[in-house]
Amino acid sequence: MKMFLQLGLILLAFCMVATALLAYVNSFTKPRIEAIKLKEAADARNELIPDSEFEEITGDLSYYIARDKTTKEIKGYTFTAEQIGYGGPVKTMAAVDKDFKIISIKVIQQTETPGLGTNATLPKFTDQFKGKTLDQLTVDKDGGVPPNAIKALTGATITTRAVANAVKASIDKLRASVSQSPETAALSDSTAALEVAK
Amino acid sequence: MSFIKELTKGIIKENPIFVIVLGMCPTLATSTSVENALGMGMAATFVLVCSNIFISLIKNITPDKIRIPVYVVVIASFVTIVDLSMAAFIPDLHKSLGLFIPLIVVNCIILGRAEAFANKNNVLNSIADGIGMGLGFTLALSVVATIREILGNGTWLNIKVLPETYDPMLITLLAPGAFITLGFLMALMNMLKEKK
Amino acid sequence: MIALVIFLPLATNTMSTIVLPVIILGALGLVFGLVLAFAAKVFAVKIDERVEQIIAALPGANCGACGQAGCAGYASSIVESDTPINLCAPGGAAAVEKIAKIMGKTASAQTKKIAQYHCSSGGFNNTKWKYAYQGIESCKSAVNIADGPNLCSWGCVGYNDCQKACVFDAISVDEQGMRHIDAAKCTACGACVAACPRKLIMLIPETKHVVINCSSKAKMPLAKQLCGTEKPCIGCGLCSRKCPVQAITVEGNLARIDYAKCIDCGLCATVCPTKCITDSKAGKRLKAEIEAEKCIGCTICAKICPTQAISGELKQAHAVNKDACIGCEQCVGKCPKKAINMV
Amino acid sequence: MRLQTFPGGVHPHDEKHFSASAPITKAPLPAKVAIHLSQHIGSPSTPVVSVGDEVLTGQLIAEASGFVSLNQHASISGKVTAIDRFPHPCGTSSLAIQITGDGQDKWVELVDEPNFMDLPVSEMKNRIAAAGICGMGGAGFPTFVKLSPPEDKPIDTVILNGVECEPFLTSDYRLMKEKAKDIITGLKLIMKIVNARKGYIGIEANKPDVIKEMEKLLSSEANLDVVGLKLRYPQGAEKQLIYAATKRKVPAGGLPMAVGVVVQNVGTAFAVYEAIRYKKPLIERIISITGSPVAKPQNLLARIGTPFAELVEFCGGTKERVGKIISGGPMMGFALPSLDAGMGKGSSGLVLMNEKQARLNEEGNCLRCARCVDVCPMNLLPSMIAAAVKYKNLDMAVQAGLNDCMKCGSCAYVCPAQIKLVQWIDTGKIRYAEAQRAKK
Amino acid sequence: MKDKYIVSSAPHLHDKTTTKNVMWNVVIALSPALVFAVYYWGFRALLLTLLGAVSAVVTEALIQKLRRVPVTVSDGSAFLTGMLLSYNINAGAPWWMPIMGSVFAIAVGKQVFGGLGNNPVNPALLGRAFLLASWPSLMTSGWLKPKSGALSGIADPDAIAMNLKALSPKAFDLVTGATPLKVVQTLRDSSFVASINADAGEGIDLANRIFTNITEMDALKNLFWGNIGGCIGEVSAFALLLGAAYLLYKNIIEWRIPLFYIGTVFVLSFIFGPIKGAGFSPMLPFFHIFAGGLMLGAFFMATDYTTSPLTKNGRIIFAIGCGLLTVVIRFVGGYPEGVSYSILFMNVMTPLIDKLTMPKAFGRVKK
Amino acid sequence: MGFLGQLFSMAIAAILIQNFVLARFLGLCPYLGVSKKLDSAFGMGMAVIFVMTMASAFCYIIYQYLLVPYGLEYLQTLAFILTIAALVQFVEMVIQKNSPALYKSLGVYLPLITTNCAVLGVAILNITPLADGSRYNFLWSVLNGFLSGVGFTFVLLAMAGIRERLELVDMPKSMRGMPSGLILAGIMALAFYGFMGMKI
Repeated sequence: MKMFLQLGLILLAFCMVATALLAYVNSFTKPRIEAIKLKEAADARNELIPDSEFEEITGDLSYYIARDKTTKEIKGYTFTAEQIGYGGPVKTMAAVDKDFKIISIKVIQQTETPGLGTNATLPKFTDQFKGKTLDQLTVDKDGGVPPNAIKALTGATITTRAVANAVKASIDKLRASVSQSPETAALSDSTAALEVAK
Repeated sequence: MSFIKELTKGIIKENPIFVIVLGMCPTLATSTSVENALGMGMAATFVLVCSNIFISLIKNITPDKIRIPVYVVVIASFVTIVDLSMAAFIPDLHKSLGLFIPLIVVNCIILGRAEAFANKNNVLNSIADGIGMGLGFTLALSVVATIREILGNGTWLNIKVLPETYDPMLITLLAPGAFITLGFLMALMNMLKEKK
Repeated sequence: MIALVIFLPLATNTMSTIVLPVIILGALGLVFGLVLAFAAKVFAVKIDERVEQIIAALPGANCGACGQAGCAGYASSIVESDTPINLCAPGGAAAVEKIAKIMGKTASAQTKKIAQYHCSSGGFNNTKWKYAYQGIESCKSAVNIADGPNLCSWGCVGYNDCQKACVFDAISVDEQGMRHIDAAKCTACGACVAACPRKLIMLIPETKHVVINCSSKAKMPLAKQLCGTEKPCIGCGLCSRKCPVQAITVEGNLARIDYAKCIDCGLCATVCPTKCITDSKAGKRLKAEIEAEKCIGCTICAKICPTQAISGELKQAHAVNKDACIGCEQCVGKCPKKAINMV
Repeated sequence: MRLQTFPGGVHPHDEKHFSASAPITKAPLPAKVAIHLSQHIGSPSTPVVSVGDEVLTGQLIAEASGFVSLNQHASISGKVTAIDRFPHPCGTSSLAIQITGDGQDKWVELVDEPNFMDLPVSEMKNRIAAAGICGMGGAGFPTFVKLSPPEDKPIDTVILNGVECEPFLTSDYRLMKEKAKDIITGLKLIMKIVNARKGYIGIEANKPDVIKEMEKLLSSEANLDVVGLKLRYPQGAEKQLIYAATKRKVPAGGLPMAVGVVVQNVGTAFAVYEAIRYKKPLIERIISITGSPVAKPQNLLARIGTPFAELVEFCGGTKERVGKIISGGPMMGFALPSLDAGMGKGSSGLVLMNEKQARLNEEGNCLRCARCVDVCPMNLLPSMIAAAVKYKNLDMAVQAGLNDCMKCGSCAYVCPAQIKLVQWIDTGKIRYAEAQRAKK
Repeated sequence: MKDKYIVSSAPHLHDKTTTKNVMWNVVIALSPALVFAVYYWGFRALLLTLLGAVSAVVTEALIQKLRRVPVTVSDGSAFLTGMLLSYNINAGAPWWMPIMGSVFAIAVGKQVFGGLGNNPVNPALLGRAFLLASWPSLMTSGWLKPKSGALSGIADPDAIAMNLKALSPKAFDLVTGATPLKVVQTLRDSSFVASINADAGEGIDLANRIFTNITEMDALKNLFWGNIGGCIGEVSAFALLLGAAYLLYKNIIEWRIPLFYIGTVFVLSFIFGPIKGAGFSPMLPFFHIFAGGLMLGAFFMATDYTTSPLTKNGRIIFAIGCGLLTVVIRFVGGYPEGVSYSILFMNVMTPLIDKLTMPKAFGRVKK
Repeated sequence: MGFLGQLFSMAIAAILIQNFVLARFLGLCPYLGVSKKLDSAFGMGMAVIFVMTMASAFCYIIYQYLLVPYGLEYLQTLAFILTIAALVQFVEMVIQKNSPALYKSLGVYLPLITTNCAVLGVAILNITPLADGSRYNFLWSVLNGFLSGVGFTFVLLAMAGIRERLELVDMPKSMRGMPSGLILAGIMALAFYGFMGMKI
C-alpha cells in the first residue's frame, strides 16, 4: 500500500510541477501568440488587397469586407478556403473583387509533398489565379483548357485541385452570403451585371 | 577530461543516427531541406540538453516502475516550452519549423539518452552528452538534407547550386528517396568502418 | 524587473491558468501512478537482476562456445541452473571474475587455450588427391563423398570450414592454401573444432608449444604414401618413450599428448623421425647453466638429461653444452644443490 | 492401357540404348573378390571364417549380426586372404573378406525342390534369410525383414518394381525379358509369404516389349496385374511407385507396410525364387556396364565382389577417356574415385561418362525459378532447404522439408543455376543429426 | 587433381537449361515487341531500348568489379532488366531516362542485395517506379504518335476527332492527346464528363460516345497490333503474345501467373468496367486486357522468377492479387495504368505468400 | 456511404494510401528494428495494434473531457505522452507476466513503443480536424487507431518476410542490417505509390 501511494504521488508531483511550469509559460506566451496570429492574418489580407480596411463578417463562411481606406468603398472580399490535399488540409487565403473575380490568392498553410505539392505556395502557381472568374477555376486535368483554367502543378494534381476547388467552393458560398446581406444590397446591380454576362 | 570525451563521441563514434540508429522518424521527415534540418537539429539539441540535465538531477528519486512516464513528462514539458516560446518570441523560425517541433517528443534519441546516459551519469557529463549527441544528430541530419535538397531541388540552403537545366530528381524529396538516401549513407559508414 | 515579469502573470490569473491545469494533470499522474503500482504488484515477475548483470559482463559475441544459444542464454543458465561460470572463452578470465563477483563464487578461470591443427597438409600443393572433387566448397560436404577427396582420410580436406566458422577472424589462409591461427585473436571458442569434420583442431593450453601435427591412423608405409607433406605420425612410439613425464601415448598408430602432464620441454619434437611433432618454441627456451660453485658433481643431472647435454666427472663441477640443451628443465628440479639455473 | 504416374518428377534422357539390346552374359570368374560385411541397411555381418581358410562357392563366410542384418557367402571358391578395409561400391572403404580364387568354382551343394510352392511360409523365410538376399534395387534392405511385417500391419498388396527409371541401366529390363516366368513365380512366392491378395508388376512405358510379354503371361492370373507407368523419374522410388499403382500415400517417415504394401525389386523376386527352389545363396547378380566410353556395353551376370575394373575389361575396356565412374544409376548412384571397388548385392549398374559428360558447371545464384519445387516428388522446397542449410538455419531447413527428402536428385537435375541441391540437403541432414546428438 | 576421375554428389546428369539461356530466351521473346515499336514509332524506340539495356549491363559490371566479385553480365539478366525497363518508358522520353532508370534498377534494385536472385522486387519495375516518382511530367507526357492513327487508338481518328472538335475542344484534346487508358480514366471523372457533355449541348452524351468509340472492334484492332500511343514494350499485344507463346513453349514461364492475372483483369473489368451512364460493351474486358502494359506485365514481369512465389498455389494468389490491384488502380486510383505498381506491390507480398502456401511434404499430414 | 463503406475507406487509407510508416514516416524505429524475424514482427505488430487502439481511446477521452473543457489544449502533448507511456508500461508488465517468450523476443522494443511516434501520431491525428472541419468521434478515433496499427503491422510483416528471405542470400557486407533495411523500406514506399491519389 505504501508503494502504491509512493508511485502515485511521485508521478503526481512530477505532473504537477511540469504542468505548473507549462501553464506559467503558456500564460504569457498565449497572448503573444494570438497577437502574432492576428497580425499575420491582417498582414496577409493587406497583402492581397492593399490599402484597405477590413470588416469581419461571420457566418456560414467567415469573410472580410475590404473597403478603401479613404473612400470606404467596398473593394472586395477576403476569405480563407480550406480543402484536404494530398498530405492534409490546404489553407488558401483569397481576395476577390466586387464581381467575385480573383484579385490574388495565397496558400497559407499546407503539409504537401515537398518538391511537388509545396510548389503551390510559389507565385508561379498562385499568379495564374489572378483575374480568374468562378467558372474558370477548373483544373486542366479535369477538362479545363488553359488559359481559361488552372494549370495543374506537375505531379501534384491533387494539391492543385484542393486549392482551386476550395477557392471555387468558397466563392460560391461568399456570393450567396453577400447577396443575402442587406448591407451589400447596393451591390445587387453589379451582381445582376454578372448574371447578364453569363 | 571525460567532459570532452562525452562531448565528442556523439559526433562520429556514437553518432545517434548513423551508429546508434535512433531518431529515424524526424531524420527522414525533416531532411527535405538543409534549413529544416538545421532548425530541427537545434531544437532537438536544446531539448536533449535540458532533459539530460533534469533527468540526471532526478535520477535518484524516480522509482524504476514509473521511470519512463516521469521521463516522458519531463521531455514533453521541455518540448512544449520550446514550442510555445518559439511561437511567441521568434515567430518566423517557428513558422518554418512549427510542424516538426512536437515531433521532438517522440524522437527516440532523447528518451534513449535519458535511459542510457543521463540516468547513470552526473549533470556535467549529461550536458556534454546532450550537446554531443545533439550536434551529431544535427550534423547527420544536415548531411542527409544536403543530398536530398541538392538532388531534389537543385538548391542548398535555398541557394541554387545546380544549373537551371537540371531536372530535379523529385524522388529524393519523397519518402522512398529519404529511405534510400539514408540507407546508402549508412552503407557508406559501414564501408568506412570496415576499412579501418 | 525580473521578478515582475515572472510574477505578474502569476498574480493576475493564478486560479484559472495555473492551478486548474496543475490539478487536472496532477490527478492524471496520480491515477497512472496508482495503476502502474497496482500492475507492478499483480503482474510482478521475479527477474533475477544477476542475469542482466552477467549479460553486461559477457563480451556479447554470441559465439556459442559455452554451449548456450548466445550470451543471454548463457547468463540465464548460469543463474537458473548451476552452469559453470568459466565457459566463456572469448571473455576469458576477466569475464569469469566479473561473473564470479555477481554470483558470489570464487573465480577459477580456465588457463587460456588456443586452437591448434593436428595435420600438416591441406594446401593446394600439400595434399595428395584421390579424385577431382566437384561440389560444394565445404569440408563437411566433401568428406561425405567417397571418404573425402584427399588420399588421407584423416587429413585436412582444405575447404576452410574452420575459417568460415571463426567469428573472430583468427584463421587466415596463405597463398599455399594452408591455414594459420592467429593466437592473439583466437579465443578458444571452439567453433572451428566443431566445424572440422576430420576433428583436426584441438584446443591446447596457450602455454604449450609442442603439437603432434597429424591425425592419421594409417599404418607405417601407407601413412607416408597418403600424406601430402610426408610428415605423418607413423605411430613408432619414439616420442612416447622419450617423454620425460610420460605425457604421450600411442594408440592406433597415432601419438597424442596429454597436455595436463606435458611440461612443454620439446624433447619429443627432437626425436620424431617424420618431423611430425612441431615445437614452436624450439631454440627459444632458456638453457640450463650450472653454478660451478654450488655443483658437487653428483651426476644426477647428467643422467637425467635427455639430450646428454650435461657432462662432467663425478665430484667435479658439471657443465652444460648449450647447443645440445633444449631447455627441458628436467635437471633443475633434480639438482640437490639447486645449482642449475635457466638463463 | 492407361499409364499411371505420380505428381512431380523429371524427364531425363533414358540413354538405355547402350546396353538394352545386349543379352545377359556370364562374366568370367574373377581372380579375387572382396565380399563386404556391409552391403545392406543394418548392422554389418560378422565373419565366420578367418584368414587362410579354404571356402567353396556359396559357402557362408559371414553371418547376420542381428535382426536387421545379412548373411554373406563366398562368391568364388578359394582361400580367404585378408579381412581388411577394401573400396566399397559406394565410394568409401569398409571391412571386407577377400577371397583369392582357385579358378575351379567348386560349389556347395544345391537342391532342386520340386514342390517349392508348397513349402511352409516359415521355411520359405528361412531360406531367404539363409541366402542373404537384400533389396537389389540399390538400397539393400534385407528382404527377409521386409517380408516379416508386424502382426498389426497386414499386407494386401505386393508390388514388383520393374520400373528402372534411372537412365542408362538395363539390368532389370534384361532380367524381365529373359526370366519373366521366374520373376512371376518369385512374385507369387512373396505374395504367399506375406499373405497378400493382389500383386502388381510396375514397368515404365519405355519397355513396351516387356509390358506386353508380362501382360500375356499374367492374363490368366486374376490377382496379378501389370501396371504400365509413364516415363518419369523417380518413378521407381517406393512411395511414388505405390502411389502410381494404388493411389495410396505412404505417410511421411513411414514404411510401405503402413498402407499394406510390400515393394520388391524384380531382381529380388528372382533371387527369392532361386533361394527357395534351389537354396541358392545370393552370390551373383546382373549388372549393366554401360555409358559412352565403354567399348561394348553389356548386361553381365557377375559374382558379387568382382572388381569393376575386371568387368569393364570384359566389356572391351574403354574407347575414350573416362571422366567419371558411377556405381548405380546417374541420378542417385555414387561417383567412384577408381575402378578398384568390387560390385555389391545392390550394384545394378556401372555407368562410365566421358570427360565432357562429367564436367559440372559452377554453382550460380538461386533465381528462385521454382523448377525444383515443381519437380520435387515429395512436394518440398529444395531451394529453400539448400539456402537454409547454407546459412545455417536448420529450423527453416526442416520446415522446408529437410527430413522428408529422399535425395532423388530431380531438383538438382533441373536447377538452371546448377546448385548442388542434393549435396546441400545431404549436408543439412548431417548437420541436423549432429544437432540432435548435441541436444542429447 | 586434374588427372583424377571427377567425383561429385548425385545426380550426375543435368538438364541443359541454364540461367544464361533462360535469360537470353526471354530477351528473344521480347524482341518482336521491339520490332513493332520501331515500326510504329521509329528508331528512337530501338535507341532507348539499347541505351537502357547497355547501361544496365555496364552498371552491373562496374558494381561487380567494385565489389570484387565475379562479373556475371554474360548471363543476360542485367541486359534483360535494362530492356524491360526501357519497355516501360515511352518512346518520346528524353534519352537519359532509360539510363537513369537502368542505373537505379540495377544498383538499388539488385546489387544492393547481392545481385541475381536476391532482389526483393522486380528491378525493372522498380526502375520505372523510380522514374515516375522522379520525373512525373516527363514520364506521363510526350507520347509519340503512332505511324498511322491516334494515341488513343480510336479508329479513323480524323473523322471522329473533327466531329468531336466541333462539339467540345476538351473532348477533342482528350482523344487525340492521351493514351487509351488515360482516356478511360478521364471518362471516369464525373466533373469532366459533366463539362464536356455541357459543351456538347443538350441531349448529347459525349462521354458515352467516346467510351463506345474507344472500346469498339476497330479500336481493339489498333490495340492488338499496337497502333496506339504508349510505352515501348506495351505497343502490341500481338507481338507480346508471340513472345509469350515462345516462352511457354520453351517451358521458361509457367501458365499460372499470366492466366490468373489476365483472367482476373478480364473478369473484374467485365463487372466493374462500364463507366457511369455508358452502355454495356461486351468488348470492354478485351479492351482492358489489351490496353496498357497488362500483356507485358503478365507474361514478362509478373512471371519474374525471383520475385514471384515459389509454390504453385502461391503463384495463383499472387496473380489474382496483381489482377485485382491492376483493376483497382485503373478504376479508382490516381494513375491510368496499374500494372507496374500492382506487380511491385505483390512482389513485396511474395515472401508472405510463400510462407502461407508452404507445401506439406508428400504423405505428411498437416499438424 | 454507410458505416461499412466508411470503415472500408478508412482501412484502405490507413493501410495502403497513408500508411504510417511508408507515407508518414512514423514508427520507423520498431519498423526497422523488429523486422528481422517474422515471429517477432508479428508479436510487435500485435502489441502496437493494441497500444494504438488503447491510446486512441484514452487520449480521445482525456482530450475531449479534460483538456478541451478547460482550454488546456496546449497540454495535449504532455497529457498524451504521459498516457501512452503509462499504457505501454502496463502492457509491458502484462506481457512479461503472461508471455515471457514474447517479452524476450521483443526485448528493448516494448519500451520503445512509448517513443513509437506512430502511437503519439495517431493520438494527435485523431483530434486533428478533417478536411470538412469535423473531427472523428470516439468510435472513429478508436477505429482509426486500430486500423493504423493494422497498417503498421502489415508493412512490418511484409518487411520481415523479405528480410527473412534475405537472410538466405549473400548480401554485400556493408549493406547488411540497417542499410538494406532502409533501402527496402524505400522500395516498399515506392511500391505503395500505386495507391497514391486513390479515390475510395
